[in-house]
Amino acid sequence: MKTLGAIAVIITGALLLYASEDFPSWGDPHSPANQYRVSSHYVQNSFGETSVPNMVTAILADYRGYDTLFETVVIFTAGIAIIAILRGPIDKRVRLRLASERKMRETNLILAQTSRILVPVIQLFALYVIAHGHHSPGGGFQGGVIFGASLILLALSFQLQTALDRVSEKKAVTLAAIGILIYAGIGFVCLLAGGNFLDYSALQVLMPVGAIEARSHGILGVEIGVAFTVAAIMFAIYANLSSHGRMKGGL
Amino acid sequence: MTVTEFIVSRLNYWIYIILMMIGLFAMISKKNLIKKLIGMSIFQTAIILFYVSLGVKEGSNIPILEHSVSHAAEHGEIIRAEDYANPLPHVLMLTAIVVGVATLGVGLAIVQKIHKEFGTIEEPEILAKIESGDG
Amino acid sequence: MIWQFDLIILGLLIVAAVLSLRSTDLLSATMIFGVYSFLMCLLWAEMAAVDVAFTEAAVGAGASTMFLVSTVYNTTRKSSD
Amino acid sequence: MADQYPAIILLAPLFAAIAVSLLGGRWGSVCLPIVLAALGLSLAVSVALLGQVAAGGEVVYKLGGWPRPFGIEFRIDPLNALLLIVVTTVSLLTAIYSIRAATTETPDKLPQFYTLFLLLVTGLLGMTLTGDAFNLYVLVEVASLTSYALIAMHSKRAVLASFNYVIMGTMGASFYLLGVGYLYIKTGSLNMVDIGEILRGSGLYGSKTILVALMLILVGLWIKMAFFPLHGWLPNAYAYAPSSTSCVLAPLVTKVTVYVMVRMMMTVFGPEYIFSFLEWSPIVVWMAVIAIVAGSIMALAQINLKKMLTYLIVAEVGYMVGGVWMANETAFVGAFYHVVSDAFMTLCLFLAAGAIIFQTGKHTIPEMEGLFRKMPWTMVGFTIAGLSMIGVPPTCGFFSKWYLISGAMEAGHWGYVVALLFSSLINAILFFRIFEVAYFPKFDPQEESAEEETTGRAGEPPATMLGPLLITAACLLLIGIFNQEIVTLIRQAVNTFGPIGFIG
Repeated sequence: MKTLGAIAVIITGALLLYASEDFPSWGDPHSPANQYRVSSHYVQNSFGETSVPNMVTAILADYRGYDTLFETVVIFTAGIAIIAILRGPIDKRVRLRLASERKMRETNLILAQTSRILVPVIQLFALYVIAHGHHSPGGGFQGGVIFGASLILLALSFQLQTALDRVSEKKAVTLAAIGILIYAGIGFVCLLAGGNFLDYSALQVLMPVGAIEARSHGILGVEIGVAFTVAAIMFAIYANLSSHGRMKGGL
Repeated sequence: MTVTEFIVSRLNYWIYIILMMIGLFAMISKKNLIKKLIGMSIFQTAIILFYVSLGVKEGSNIPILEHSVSHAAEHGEIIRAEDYANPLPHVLMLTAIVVGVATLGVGLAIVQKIHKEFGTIEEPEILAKIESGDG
Repeated sequence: MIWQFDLIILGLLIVAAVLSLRSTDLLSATMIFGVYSFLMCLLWAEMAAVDVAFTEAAVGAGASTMFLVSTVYNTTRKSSD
Repeated sequence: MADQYPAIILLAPLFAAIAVSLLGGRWGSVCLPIVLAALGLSLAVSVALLGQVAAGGEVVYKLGGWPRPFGIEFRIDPLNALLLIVVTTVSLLTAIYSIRAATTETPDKLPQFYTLFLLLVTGLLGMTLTGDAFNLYVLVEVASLTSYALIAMHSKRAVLASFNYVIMGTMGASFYLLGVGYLYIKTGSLNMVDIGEILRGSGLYGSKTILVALMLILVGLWIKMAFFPLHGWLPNAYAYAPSSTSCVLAPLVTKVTVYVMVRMMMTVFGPEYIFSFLEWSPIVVWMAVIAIVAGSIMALAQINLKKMLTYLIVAEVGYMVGGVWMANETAFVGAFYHVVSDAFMTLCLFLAAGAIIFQTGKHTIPEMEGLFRKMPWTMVGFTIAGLSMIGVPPTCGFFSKWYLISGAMEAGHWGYVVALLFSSLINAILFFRIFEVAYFPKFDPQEESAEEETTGRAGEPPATMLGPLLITAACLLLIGIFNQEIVTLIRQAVNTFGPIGFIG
């Protein structure tokens, strides 16, 4: 395998080096990628067309919102996939061993107190990141991961069960499905309101705002959907991977 | 163009190729399954590095409008494309990062199941177990 | 966009990638991989890709390292290569 | 509503997947009706869409209402309208088949199985529909992640196969992504039509970056479609997967990827660049010849039934790649007609193999003795599929080979003609070997009585398995009989490719 790998690497590397000779130099504002009408249209008009100052959010959730829908679906798929792969019938021996493991693990006092204070702050910050994605870096995805991380922190500093008591695996999958439902549902409402799928400007018939503001609100709506899915699935993946799919024990 | 300028204009592309080749080599030739997955992640992040590098503009700002600018834009001020980094590669790479972590998660779940079934995560040992009829 | 800074991070990235793949202890390989992700995130922040850097910080250095640690915990720490 | 058809085709399975994962945990019995209803709706709308496209030409659907280079769009021409019908039909038939198969193979994970199944179909439909190069990557990953999981859910051996698939599949998708990046750095656009126009318009044909972009995209897609030297992941992954999974993966994934390659070649790079400027056609056709021969020979070496079928897929991929790269219209028509017919042939073979394994628990060819007597209808379906693989006239396999061979003769590529005939010969040997074993049991009364005892469930499989099998077998005949209509549709699409069309 070593020689095969070396050959593949050398051939590919040589090809890529050969092509890189032809590239525009790094940081050139007039390279085709930076100058062509697609990119400059986004920079110049995204605020005017969606009223979102963060161009990345505007493109992510509106111009290329269909991509982001499937990005969310990818995360959801990964969650379901991991549950499907790791879940197996638990035989009797394992169940007995788990029962003996169940007696309370020693919880470190400093860890417990610190995370007791930290977790709500992290969650608040996550909500801020989700809601403030229009004006600053962040958005549904980043906020969702941070929210998921707060649950993971809870599971790490206490026990997996402590976190699962708050969000069980079934609840996590339900929340994740609801997240996609929010996203695709907003898109579908646009379709029913007379626009194309994910054309948020069609939402103006349902809201007392103009087409541009409707786009801005639509973006916020789908970001919330993304956050639901990502937060729930990040935690579900951690819970499954750390406990080998048994939802007991954990790290 | 001086030598330094030439190097700076190419450096990112070279480094991304090196990183990508490190990842590709690990994916093909490492025997440990977790190592293969780490190699896979390096491979993917190298591609993300390439995309981000191609959106850089000399002397540009982050692609978020400041309050004063967006206010001026409402009054018909034109936003210059050269002032802001190209936001499109950033959007694409957000998606790619997510896909990367999803693939990594599924890969790790499969590794755990392999460990449960075969008791090892070294590829030659697994193949030996399958050969000997244990698989 | 200070190229000297860029150069240092790029150099460290290669070092981190190689070390992570060469370490025979999977837990330290995972940790070095976390460092690699963090350096990547620094690089992107420096290249004005703030959203990407934010995501990489949360996902690459945070979540995927956590997933790797969980898997190492549930399988084995030793690696033959 | 008619202008929303493309969105509905995709949304039906997506919403159904959400519904199954929300409701499946509590009421397991609602899964199946939802799956069938969603796929049925998709199929009906696909048929309506094909009618629209055949009558009015290309349909463009702008997602989010954004015009061409700024937003993402669906582009539906006769080729992918046809493929949409194939994908929805195959998945619907497999869903019916899985009523019994899935409940025995993965009984405790049914909601997860159906969620992943629907998401896989969504991914494949999205790959077929989309007109955006980056969006294609996302949907390829949706389809791949679901396939990894569906394969890994099953037996011990399947898990390792699935891991190799993860590594190879990610490599392929990443190469594709990098290729799209190379196109982007030179053109600044992601929309396929737009990239094509820029490449033609601004004299980028000589660019090294575009050349390497083409190579990267082709290698990425070839890994995904298991084109011969890069086929390593396929045989084990499909052979050890549960039958309800392999029945949907084997017919669809490779064919949809072949279609993606066609779209990349024709819409993005353009026939002018690929066939006239680069002149790679002979090289790739020779690679296809090697793929056909190697796939057939490896199939000959197998005694495991499903594994043999997987190597036949490798050979069939060679047919299609060779036909597409032959650079003439007849061969292209043959290749795409083969995409349609091969999807059904593979489905029919895998359904039959799954039914045989389900009923008898036997995996190898020598163990198939006397099956004609025990499961006559199953074997009728298997025989029709086998004859179609060999290329016997009333079936669709004959017509696709006919077009491929006459195209190759027009192009003067005799190596491909010989490879095709050789592969047909091997198929004949393979399938007649099976027919012989299955039709004439060994003349040994002692062994036969022993056979009767060991066979647990003899007889025909349940109606939900036999029904799809026979419908598929009927489809093979129908596609063969109505070949003129399908070919007309394909020709209609071919006429829209580029200003010069094909040389040759």
